[in-house]
This record gives sequence, structure tokens and C-alpha cells, in this order.
Amino acid sequence: MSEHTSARGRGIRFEQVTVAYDGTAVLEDFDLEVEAGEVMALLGPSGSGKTTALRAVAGFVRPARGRVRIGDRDVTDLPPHARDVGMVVQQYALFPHMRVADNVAFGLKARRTPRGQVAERVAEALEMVGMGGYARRYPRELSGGQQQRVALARALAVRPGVLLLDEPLSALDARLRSGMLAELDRLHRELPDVTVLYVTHDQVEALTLADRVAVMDRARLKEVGTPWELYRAPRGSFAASFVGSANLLPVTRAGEGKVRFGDTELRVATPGPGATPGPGAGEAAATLCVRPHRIVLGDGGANVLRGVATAVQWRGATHRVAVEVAGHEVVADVPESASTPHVGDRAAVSFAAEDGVLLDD
Amino acid sequence: MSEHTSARGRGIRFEQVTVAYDGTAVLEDFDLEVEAGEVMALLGPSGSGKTTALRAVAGFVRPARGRVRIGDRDVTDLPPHARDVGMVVQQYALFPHMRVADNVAFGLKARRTPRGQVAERVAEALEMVGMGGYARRYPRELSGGQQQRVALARALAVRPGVLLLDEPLSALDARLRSGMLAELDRLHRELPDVTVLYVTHDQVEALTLADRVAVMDRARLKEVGTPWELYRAPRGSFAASFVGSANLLPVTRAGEGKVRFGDTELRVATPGPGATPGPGAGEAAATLCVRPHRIVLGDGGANVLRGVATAVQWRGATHRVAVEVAGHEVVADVPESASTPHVGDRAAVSFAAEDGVLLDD
Amino acid sequence: MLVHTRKGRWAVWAVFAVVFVPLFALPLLVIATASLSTNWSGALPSGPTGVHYASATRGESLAALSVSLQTALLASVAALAVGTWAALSAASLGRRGRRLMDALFMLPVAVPSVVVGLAVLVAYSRPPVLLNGTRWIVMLAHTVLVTAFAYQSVSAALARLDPAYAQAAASLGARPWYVLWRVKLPLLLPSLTAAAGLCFALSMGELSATMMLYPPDWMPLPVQIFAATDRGSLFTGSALAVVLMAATSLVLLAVSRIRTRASYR
Amino acid sequence: GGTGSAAAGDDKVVTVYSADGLKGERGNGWYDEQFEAFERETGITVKYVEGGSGEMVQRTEREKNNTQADVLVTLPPFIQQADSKGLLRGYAPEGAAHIPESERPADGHYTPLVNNYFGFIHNTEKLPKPPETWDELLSKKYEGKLQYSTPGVAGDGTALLIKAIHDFGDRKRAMDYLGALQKNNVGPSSSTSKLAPKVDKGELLVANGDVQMNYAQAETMPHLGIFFPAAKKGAKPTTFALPYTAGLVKGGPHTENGEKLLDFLLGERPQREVSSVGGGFTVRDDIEARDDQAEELAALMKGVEVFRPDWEEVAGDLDSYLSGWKRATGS
Amino acid sequence: MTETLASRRPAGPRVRARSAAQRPGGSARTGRVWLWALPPLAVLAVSFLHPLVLVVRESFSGGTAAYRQVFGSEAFTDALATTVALALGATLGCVVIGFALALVVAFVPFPGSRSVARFIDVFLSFPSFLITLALLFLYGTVGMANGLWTGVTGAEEGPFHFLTTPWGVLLAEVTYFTPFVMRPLLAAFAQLDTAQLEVASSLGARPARIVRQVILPEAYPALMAGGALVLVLCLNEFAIVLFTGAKDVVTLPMLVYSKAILESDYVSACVVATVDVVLSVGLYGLYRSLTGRSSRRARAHA
Ligand SMILES: Nc1ncnc2c1ncn2[C@@H]1O[C@H](COP(=O)(O)OP(=O)(O)OP(=O)(O)O)[C@@H](O)[C@H]1O
Ligand SMILES: Nc1ncnc2c1ncn2[C@@H]1O[C@H](COP(=O)(O)OP(=O)(O)OP(=O)(O)O)[C@@H](O)[C@H]1O
Ligand SMILES: [Mg+2]
Ligand SMILES: [Mg+2]
Repeated sequence: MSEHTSARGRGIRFEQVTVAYDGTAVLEDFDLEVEAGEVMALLGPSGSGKTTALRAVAGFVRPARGRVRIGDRDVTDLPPHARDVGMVVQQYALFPHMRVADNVAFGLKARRTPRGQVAERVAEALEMVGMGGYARRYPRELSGGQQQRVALARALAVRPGVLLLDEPLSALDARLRSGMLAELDRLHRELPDVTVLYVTHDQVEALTLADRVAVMDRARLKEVGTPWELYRAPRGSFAASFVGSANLLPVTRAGEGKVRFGDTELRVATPGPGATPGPGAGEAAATLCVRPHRIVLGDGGANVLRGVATAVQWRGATHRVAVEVAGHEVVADVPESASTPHVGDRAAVSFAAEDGVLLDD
Repeated sequence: MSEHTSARGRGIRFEQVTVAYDGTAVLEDFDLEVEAGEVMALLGPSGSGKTTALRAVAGFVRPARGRVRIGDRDVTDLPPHARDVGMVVQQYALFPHMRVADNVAFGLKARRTPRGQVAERVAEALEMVGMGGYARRYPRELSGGQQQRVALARALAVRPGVLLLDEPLSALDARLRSGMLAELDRLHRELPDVTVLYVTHDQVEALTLADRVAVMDRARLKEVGTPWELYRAPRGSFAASFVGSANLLPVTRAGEGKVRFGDTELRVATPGPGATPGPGAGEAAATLCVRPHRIVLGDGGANVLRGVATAVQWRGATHRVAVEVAGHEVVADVPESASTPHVGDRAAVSFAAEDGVLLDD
Repeated sequence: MLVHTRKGRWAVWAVFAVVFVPLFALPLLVIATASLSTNWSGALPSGPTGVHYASATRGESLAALSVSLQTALLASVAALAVGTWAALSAASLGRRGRRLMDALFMLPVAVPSVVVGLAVLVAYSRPPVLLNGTRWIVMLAHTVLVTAFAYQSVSAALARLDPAYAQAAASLGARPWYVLWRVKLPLLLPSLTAAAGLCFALSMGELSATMMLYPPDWMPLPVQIFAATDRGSLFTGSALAVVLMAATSLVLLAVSRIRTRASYR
Repeated sequence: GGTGSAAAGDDKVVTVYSADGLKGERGNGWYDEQFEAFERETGITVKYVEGGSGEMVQRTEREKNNTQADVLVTLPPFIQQADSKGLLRGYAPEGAAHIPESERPADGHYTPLVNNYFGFIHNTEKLPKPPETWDELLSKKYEGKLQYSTPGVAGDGTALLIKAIHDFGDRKRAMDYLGALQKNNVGPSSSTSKLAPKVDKGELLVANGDVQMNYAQAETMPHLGIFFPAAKKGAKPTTFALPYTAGLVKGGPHTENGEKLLDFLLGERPQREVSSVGGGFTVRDDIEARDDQAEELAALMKGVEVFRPDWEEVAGDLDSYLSGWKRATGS
Repeated sequence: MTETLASRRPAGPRVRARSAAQRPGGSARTGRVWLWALPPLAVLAVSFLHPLVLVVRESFSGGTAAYRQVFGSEAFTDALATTVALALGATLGCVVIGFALALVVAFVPFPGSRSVARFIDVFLSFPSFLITLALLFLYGTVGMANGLWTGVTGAEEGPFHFLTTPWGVLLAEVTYFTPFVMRPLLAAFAQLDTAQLEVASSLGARPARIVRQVILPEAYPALMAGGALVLVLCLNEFAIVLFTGAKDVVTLPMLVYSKAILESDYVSACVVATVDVVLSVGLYGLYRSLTGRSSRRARAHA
């Protein structure tokens, strides 16, 4: 892996991009900067506009307003083939009449890669996604996951400066997926200049692979930050609940470092990055975010909530215990080995002061 | 939800089913019984034949050998429409010329559901997948996840006796997915006679929804059991590593309840359900399976392994710590809150005797 | 969506015009102009006039037009039905069976239409089936002549049809005919309408076989156009041709209005 | 004609198969007028089919097992051909007595209806003076500017052969001449009528035609002139009659009505209108038309020798004529 | 316009898995399938095959003498060669031009491009002899084109003299038959998965490559079917040839016509017709097997 000169250091910038279908905006005033060489994960509910954002970068859809830049070029009016992006689309869109190898070679040939190199790079890309043995198959002769891997190989083979991945691993099993994640990671280390915009609905994928995560909701960007920031100190309840699971408790502020949840007074260490303790802050309503795995059974923590266990679900490595407290369900993920209450039992859960994050909304 | 008489109590039985494409078997001597009203999850690597198994039940592919039964009928030679199955295929296959509502109504109309009921059942099914507002759209006007939900609604609307779901939630984000899982679960409680064969690559899906899990590998059935069995007491290393993550340590047996890993002697409580302590068992090679989340940092457990930390990865709720012990990487998932060693530090990990499972192979 | 730059698009359109205008637009324009001229002796026509249209919309011509429309309508519907049926059943045959069907349904266009006309006339001028002298023989011949086109279009489209749709439908409990009616045919609709239009237009313009067959009370318009031009009344013939084409385009327009959502574009 | 509506009462109809030319495309031709008058007079509707002169014979023959036509009208030699195939039956219409006997066959199987003559046309603008003899047509100035309809394909092409053979005296000389003419000839033309517009436009200088048709065409084609080349310098220009000839079809469904129609068409009034309405010449020798058209037509034919080919022989020898012509011209 | 077109998303996944096993060779099943093919076959047999058989029988009514005579004649062999050459040329022209025009209409649409496509369809209803006539007015020696030329340059004669050569026939046939290619092509284009075009383009493929490697293979069956039709139609086109009137353009159907109608030699006409049918079917078969091979390469198993 040596040459990929065209790719050097080109970030992506959305400037007030609005995309509309039949008058309804499915991407609205979208502002986002992905820095050169960065891996940005795009998270958001189904239909929130993630694919649309990618399509705007690839040039498949023209924004009604706003500009898209790649590096220092304004590409808004550029045709897709001049943008030097590689994309894996959600439905793969493999060329049905070409064998796997030809599918992967397509982009290379389109870019006039010397003939000698094509075969080698095709083999390399297929090997990377574990599809080396399927080069002579037609797409319709592959399973869903195999097709997806070919689509990924096809985009990787051209080593574009910008890689747009729309749920590229959604059809793969956990093991293969983590293998592929490792491959992508390795690739990114080898080609640190490649900028990656990555749509996923898998938390672990987003958290482990991405440098930063952008959370979208209903055509708009909600929050951007490093995985750590979003996970530990989200600003809004949407991002909080979308990145990882979260208990969002409606509380009222009760003075510096204190909130009230039902009858219980809770201590919180961080007032939340953007919390504005304005004049009426003393009694203002707020939301407290506590991650389920930060909640332990029993009353050992700083903040103790008491209620009735309403559900216990075994999830492999953990049990998820739901406890109803003051009319709200508080969920705790406890290690599988911990002993869990029975449904209907009275139960206490607790969490440390620094694990409660006060949100803006 | 009242009538679904045709559906009463019909299980699925694969009897030595072999399916071959161009001479290579992609499903081989497949023997599996899904009981009436049971939810069976099909797990397996990409290309292992899961979709093919479903297609054999639906009647899209004819086995070269073997029989498929639904209830007490041999359906091997029956056309798809006579089988009373509902299927969500991996690629959705929504009818592009029909609006969402018509797509969902298709099966109902095909089965001559009284006109009055159709609209109601369509609305109900769409509501269930959260697509109530999209009834008048065409499939191409939907996002990937929305399309998938319509496909699911289409299959659910007919309330077939047998439901075949091929990765029905793969395009959905975690939150929506767990909502849909809950819906599926509720549906199954309401229609307890529906037999479900469910392909997924999501562990949590498999473990929480399924009554039993079948693990496939390379066209063959590897292991069947309840999620708990497969998770806690897998027989083979394939199933062990496929259902949940697993440390598979090569060990030699060192007498009753003891094995040797490198220089260390480890205690194991269960000899593994099928372990045959035969004559040479005293020195035989075996594999020990330990789940990462059952391993704790430090030397507090019964079995202590010492080595050097090689990687620490933050995964949201947990840290994954890899420690190299006797040339093997041992992975531990420790709570996020635990303090983790630095890479390169010496580290000890330990696990309880009952958390080590000796495998057959 | 293929050419993204404005300049490129204009270039493509220019090339399109260069091919399109002399090859298609001008000939039609000439006919249209001729239909409005009194004579055309030099490079350009002279004497704009509407008298040719007056005679072209006379009772007899209108009757001929209506004959043509009825014939074409019936022939294209029949051809579409037979051709589609044949193509559908051919698709479920093996490779060799399909080849055979292809060849058989191709035959009518492989026979010079003069011969088709004569052969049909010979075959149906003798008992037990006496069709000569009736309008049915014209419709029969037209159907024979255009069925091949319906068959071809539909079977080409079938080859591209994704089997996943039919499978999904079947798994929802739809019987084969229901799948056919609600899934396959709608998905084929773009091709079906294309085929119907093709058949209709062809039948509207058919002359060689019709000449041999048409009964006195069933004279299609092309025969009349031929009769007019054959005696040198080029301009009246042109006017009749314009009427013929106008009627055809109207029908084609209507057919193309059969919107189908099966097309992605 | 083509009506598109259901046929009138079954026994009050007569079906005519005819070579094209006598029906006006604006409903003002000779047939149009006469058929209307006939229906007024007898209450019998005429159902009419037209086509090429050979085609109509072919069609009548193909329908032999379920004959539709009552009257067949076509040109020689096709009417003779039809007769020799046994498609016609004898009938002497009322007016037939006034037709010169030489124009009628002994068995009375057919009768001429409307007379017409073979002729040539030239572009009066670019070639104000038509060539007088056949030989002039060999001149270089006609290269690519001359065309005649193909013998064997178009009836008029065959007629040209007949005139050439007559003028040159024997077949060989005629064929040699046509062989020499080939270098000026543009090529075959299936239909004579297509040649007139070409001549009018100046695309061609000279082509063949027939008097009745060209006369009618001259209305819209101002540069059209009719002429008859002579055998050699000084000789009289020649032509011959190509009459529309009618016969009763054997086994026709309404033969009686057919007889009535023939009687009517050979009647005095219709025959008088042949020139004024049809642009042709009456076949009856007892009628002299006096309208403008008739005078103009008569002026055209003035000084032209009209010969009479032996149609029986032509019909029999047509094949050898054609192969001779093909050999001579390399077509 | 382009935006909205580009933005439509394909709804259809393209699962093309189809197994050999899906069409089991069980004889009962095959029988049933043939049963379904029966009605259209019966219609064809009654309406067409039966008359055709009569023609073939007629051609043998005098034994093979008529055949020997026809094959012996130079006119026939010349006509044969001309027919084949013209048909091949016109087919090539129609396929190339039809494909190019359809591409523009479907993928580089301009306001009114749909109506242009429909406009071309109108040629189907054109009695084909009128095209020859129109071309005469346009490109005849004193037609518009030459008239303009001489008017502008003052030259004696214009440059266009091809009308009475085979090229004139070719031009007329291309004009007349191109819609036969365009119609099925436009239908096929309409169903092309847009996502494939998008992906190809983002992989760096320029329009030419996309056309060649993505669109063409997908539209190939339709294109080839259209081509096959045109080939056979050209082999049997008669009116255009008849009305062009060129020295060296005599084709088999014309021979049939003149034999049957004018020479009243029905037996020879049937012989030529039979030969023509055999030729058409043969060429068609050859064409299909040539194009079929590459189409199978393009879309194996489809
Ligand atoms: N039409 C075909 N021709 C040849 N091989 C095929 C065909 N369809 C599937 N296969 C092969 O059969 C195997 C099993 O395919 P299947 O679709 O059942 O896998 P799967 O378990 O569903 O995988 P995934 O999780 O990737 O969807 C794969 O290796 C695939 O390549
Ligand atoms: N062609 C179209 N016409 C109308 N609406 C459309 C069209 N394509 C997409 N949409 C709508 O735009 C919104 C955003 O779509 P998009 O594909 O970007 O979502 P997404 O975030 O990728 O969702 P998913 O995770 O489900 O793939 C959706 O609500 C969808 O219904
Ligand atoms: Mg999406
Ligand atoms: Mg699958």
C-alpha cells in the first residue's frame, strides 16, 4: 500500500446542506465537518437522513441549498466520478452481470489502474473481506453477508480519499463483523489520510471505530463529539439515549450539585456541560442521565433509589433489571454473576454521584 | 387477534435436507426440529446456509435430498403459496409498484381476507413496526430501515402459522430494534401457536427472543440448545465462540476437575456435558471455554492467569482487556468503572472454577 | 443522471439533434408540409392550402380511419394477450422449449407480409372457415403480424424480472395466478405498454398484407393513402398520412399515460 | 368504398374488384358518381375494393372457393390472364353493341369500360420540347434523368415493352435499345404514379405514364407534359389503348346485380361523363363527348397513331418478354 | 430534473438467486408447463402456421422443379445477396442509433425528451412507402438539401445522390425501424436499478464506461431482441424497397411480390417465400446464438 496521492488530507464539510424530496426536507441545514483522516460515525434512527447525507457527499443527490466541500474543493456541482469517493450503499448495488472479481475491479479499471495492478489489488481487497474464494461467482450466487462484503471490497479497492460507508457490516455476524472492524481499523492506520464517514446502528462499531460520532434525528444534526464525550457527557437526552442505553430521569434542580427525583434527593457531580444555572434554576425541571451499567443493585452507592423489580432479562454477559421507582422504570445492567431480585420483589438500586449527568433538555 | 385457525400448532421439521447449487452442497444433511409455537434462532457465519434453510421451508428452493415437514404435512413438493408461511427475506423484496399499504395488504388479499378486515390489519401491522405514517409512500421513497420494517409488517400481517424471518431487523438502530423485539415478543405471546424460524447475527436478539438457538457452520448444523445451554455449557468450540464471545484456551486434562494451561493448573467444576473421561483422558488435549465477562482483573478468583496486558479497548459499558498468557491472548470484559491496567503492564486475571467449561473438541 | 455537467449535457443534446433532425424530424416535417401545399416542384413547396385536409376528413376517410383504429385496437389487444401468454409460458419452459417458442412466435415476421396476406387469404377462403370478404380476416392477419412484437418485448422483460418478487408474493400465500396478476404483470407493465404501443402503431400502418385482404366494407386508412398516392395525389395522401399519424400518436399518448410504478425513473 | 359500417341488405349489393384509377380520392371520380347514380336508379349498393391491376386478379383467384367479387375491372393483359384462369363468365352488356368489335373478345367474357392510352411525360420547365423519338432518349443529357416503371412489376412497365416492340418492329431490336437506354435509366420503379412527381420536380426529365392519370395529375403538377415518342425521325408518334376492362366473375354472389351494373356503366350517360369526370375516353363509338376535357384530350391524341397489341399473345408471352428484358438490361 | 431523477431510490433489491432446483425436471411438471403453452400455440397454429404450411406445400406442388429453377436464376441470387446485405446494414444502423437515442432520452433527459421518444414511435404507423417519398423531397437531386446547397454555393448540383442507391434504402429502413429498437430499450432502461449507476459513478466511472459496463449489459436482452426483430423485418421489408426504385436494389420480398402478383406465378412466389422464411429463420437463429452467447456471458443463469 503505497500510492494514493489524490487522497491526501481531504476532509468533508457540509455547509448548511438541505435536501428535500417533493418539498419535505429529509436533511435540513446540515452543518458538519469531518476532518481529513478522521473516522466519523453517523448515528441516528431509521429515516433520520443518514443515507441522504452520504448521498449528498457522493453526489447522488443535489442539495436544494448549501454546499458540500471535499478538501478545499466545492464539489456541490461536481459529478460523482470526479469526487474521488468510495461508497458502500445500503443495498450493495452489486453489478449483477459481473463476477465478483469484475465488480471489485470495476472502480480500478474506471480509474485506469495499470492492468498488472488490478488483479493484485482485487485479490487483496477480496482477501481483506474474506471473500478470496468467491472471485468467479456472480452476485446472485452469494449469501447476503457475502454480497455485502463484496460491496465493501469494491469500495476499498479503489482506495479513495473519502470513504462513505452506509451500514457496511449490517449483514454480518458479530464475529465476522469484529474481524472486519479490525481490518478497517488496520486499513485506516495504513492509510491515515482516508477520511471515513460511516453510518451504523451498531454502538460498538461506532464507539470503537470512530474518532467522532455525529448523532442525527429527523433530518437534523443533534450532537457531535468523541464517543467518550457522547457517552459520558452527552448534552441532550436524544444523544444520551441513542448512544448507549440511558436512564433519563425527570428531575428538578434542587441547588448546586443536587436534584430531586420524586421524593428522593440525588447528588450529581457534574452540572452538565451546558447547564445554565439561571435565576429560576433552583426549581427548574431537568433530565438526569444515568447509564444502566453504572447502576448497581443494592444501596451501596451515593444515590439510592428504591422500588419494585418489574423485569429481569438475561442478556448473555449481563442481566438487565428494571426497577420501578416513583412511577419511572430505572434500568440497571448488572453482571451476569450478580444475584438478581425476582420480579415483584422490592429492590434498591444505586449509583455514584459522578455517574449522573444533568442534560440540557 | 382472534382467528388464525390454520396456524394451530405446526412445527417445522428438516429431515436430512441437502440443498446444492451447481453440485456444491450449501445445506447438508440438515436435521432440525422446530416445535410448534417455538421461536428458533438460526445463528451462523455469513454463507453458512441460514438463508438457504429458510428458503427450503418457504419452498423457494427444492432440496436435492431430504424432506421438509410443516406440522404433519410433508411440504417438500408443495408450492410456496400452499405452505402457509410468512417470510421476510434478507433483501426485503418489497413490490416496487405498490404503495406501502398495498404491500402489506398483499398477503391478506391473496388469502381472501374479508375486505373490511384488510385495512384494519394493515394499519395494525404498520403501527406495530412504527410505519403508520408511511402507508401512502412507495418503497423507493423509504430509507433502508423503513423498507425493512415494511417487509416485516407485510409478513406479520398475514399471521401465518410459520414465520420465517431472515435478519428482519438488521437495518435498524439499537433502540428501534429493541422496540421491535419487544413487539415480536408481545406478538408471540398473543399468538403462541406461531412457529418462528429466525435468522440473526445479533446475539442479544438470539438470546432474548429465542426459545432455542441452532448454530450452523459451513452448510451443517453444529449445535442446538436453549440460549442458556449454548451460552453456559456449549459442547463445541464453534458454538462457544459463536454464541457470545469466548476465550478458548488449549489445555490438557490433568485429572478429575483439573486441567493444565501452559504452566498453570486450573480447576474446572463441570467436565463438560459430553466429555468422555476415557482411558487416555488423563493427558488428553482439550479446550477450555471461559466467557470474557466472567474473568475479573486481579488474582481474586480460583484460577489465576498472569501475563502482560496487550490491549485495552473501551466499549461503552465495559472495557475489553487483553492479556497475553503463555502465548495466548486472554480477553476479559470488565465494567467500565473498574480501573484497567496500561498496555504493557504486567496483569493478572482470574475466574471461578464453575466459569470454565471443558469442550468436546 | 449520467452526464453531470451542463456543457456535457448540451453536447449530448447537440449530437442527439444532429441524428434526430435529419433522420426523423425532417421526413415527418416534409409530409406535414406537403399536406398543406398545392404543389412542390422546386426545393420548397408552394401554395399553402387546407383543401387536402378537407378531403382527408371527409366521410369516407373518417370511416377508413375508424376502421384502422378498430382493427389496430383489436389486433394489438389480441396480440398482447397471446404474446404475453406465450412469453409467460415460454419462460417456465426449459431452455430448449423456450428456444422453440421463440422461433415459432418469430415466424410471422420472418414471412414477407405479402405472403402472409396471400396465405391467410388462401387458407380462409375455403371451408370450413370462410373469412374472406369479412373484416375478421383483416384483423386476423394484423394480429398474426404483430403478435411477434408483443411476444418479443414481453419475453425480453421477463428475462430481467427479479424472481425475488414472485417468491415473496408466493410466500405470502399468493397463488400463481394471483402472483401473475398482482406482481408479475404490474412489474412487466412498462414492457407491456411498450409492446401494446408497438403493436398498435404497426397495425395502423400495415399495408402490404391488408391490400390483399381487405373486404369492401372494411378499408383501412393506409390502403386509402396508398390509393391516393398511387394515382399521384401526393398531397392528399400526405394529409391522410398526417391524419393517420395524429390518430396513432393520440392513442400512443393514451397508452403511455398508463402510469406504472414499476419503473424506477 | 370503405365504410366501416355494416353492409347494406344482402341481396341489394354488388361487389366490384377494380384496378385503381377511376375512383377520386376526394369522392369525385367517375366511379364515385356512377355508383351513386346506379344506387339511386336500382337501389343496389356497390361495394368496392381496389388494388393493383395484377393484384385484383390474384385476389379473385385466391378466393375462388368463396368468391366475393361480382365484377372484376382491370387492365390488359391482366383481364386476359383472369379469363385464361377461368375466372370470368360471359355476358354481353346492353351497350356493348356500340363498342368496336375489335375491342371485345369473341366469347364476350369481358368488355372495356373506359379507354385510356399509354404515354410519356416530360418536365415542361427544364425540357420544354419533348424528345420526338426513342433514340433521342439515349442522349447524354438524360443520364440519371430518365426512369420507367419496371416491366413485370408495374403494368405500365410492361406496356412500355409492348410499345417498344411495336415501334422497333421486333423484339430483339427493342431489347437492344432498352439495354442501351439502361445507362440513362435511374432504375426500376414499382409504380408509375411515383414518376410523375419526380418529373414535375425536375428530378427526372422523362418518364412513362398514362394519359388519363397524367392528365389528372397535371392539375397539381404544373410542369408535367404528355408526349408520345415515335419509332424514328419522321414517323408518327404511336400509342395504344389500355382500357379499363370489366368482366363478370364466375360464381359471384350477386351476378345479376353485376350484370345490371355493367349495363349501367356502358349506358349513354355514364359513358358521356368518362372524359369530363374521369379524364378518360369513352369506349362507345356512338358517343362523342363535347366538354372541355374531352377536347383537350382529343387535342393531345391528335396525330398519334393508335395501334392495337394482341393481348392474348401478350398475356401468353409475358414471361418471355420479361426474361428478355431482364437479360438485356441486366436487371 | 436531474436531481429529482437521481434522487429516487431503488425500492427493489435484486435478489437474483435462482436455483437449478427451482425448475425441477419432473416430467409431470414439465407436462403441465407445456399445457400452459398450448393455448397460444394453438392460436398461432390456426391463424398462422396452417396458412404457412399451405404456402410451403404449394411451393412443392411441382416437385422440386420450381426450386431448381428459382435457384438457377441470377436474379434470385443477386436478390438474396442484396437482401442479406441490406438487412445486416440496417440492423446495425438501427441498433446503434436506437441505443444512442434511447440513452439520451432515458439518462440525459431534456424537457420534452419523452415526447421525442413518442414522436419516433409514430414512424411505426407510417406507411413505410411514405418515408421514401419524404426522403425524396429531402435528399432527391432537386430536393431541399440539394436545393439549399446549390442555392448557397451556386454549384450546378448538390452533393446528395445516394437516394437511388442501396444507401437510400438503408437510410429509409433505419428511419423506419429504429423505433423497434428504441421501444423495448426504453422499457428496459426504465427498470434499471439507479443505485448501480450511482455506485459505478462514484467508483470513478465516466459516463462512457457506465454505459458500456453497467447499462449495456442490463439492457442487452432488450437490445438484442429489438435487433433480432429489425433484422427479420428488414429481410422482409418490401414497401420501402419497392418505392425507392434503384437499379441494384432488388430484394427477395420484391421478387415474391412480382412473381405472385404480377407474373402470376404463385408457385415460384411460394418457393421464394419459403426460401425467404428459411433464410430469415436461419439468420435469426444465427443472430440469436451469436448474441445469445455474449448475453449469457453477460447474465449467466439469469
Ligand atoms: N444461487 C447460488 N449459486 C451458488 N451458490 C449459492 C447460491 N446462493 C447461495 N449460494 C451459496 O450458498 C451458501 C449459503 O448461502 P446462504 O444464503 O444460505 O448463507 P447465509 O447463511 O444466509 O449467509 P448470510 O448471513 O451471509 O446471509 C453461500 O456460500 C453462498 O455463496
Ligand atoms: N425518494 C424519496 N422520496 C421521498 N422521501 C424519501 C425518498 N428517499 C428517502 N426519503 C425519506 O427521507 C428520509 C431520510 O431517508 P434516509 O435514507 O436518509 O434515512 P436513513 O437515516 O438512512 O435511514 P435508515 O437507517 O433507515 O437507512 C426518510 O424518512 C425517507 O422516508
Ligand atoms: Mg439509510
Ligand atoms: Mg442470508
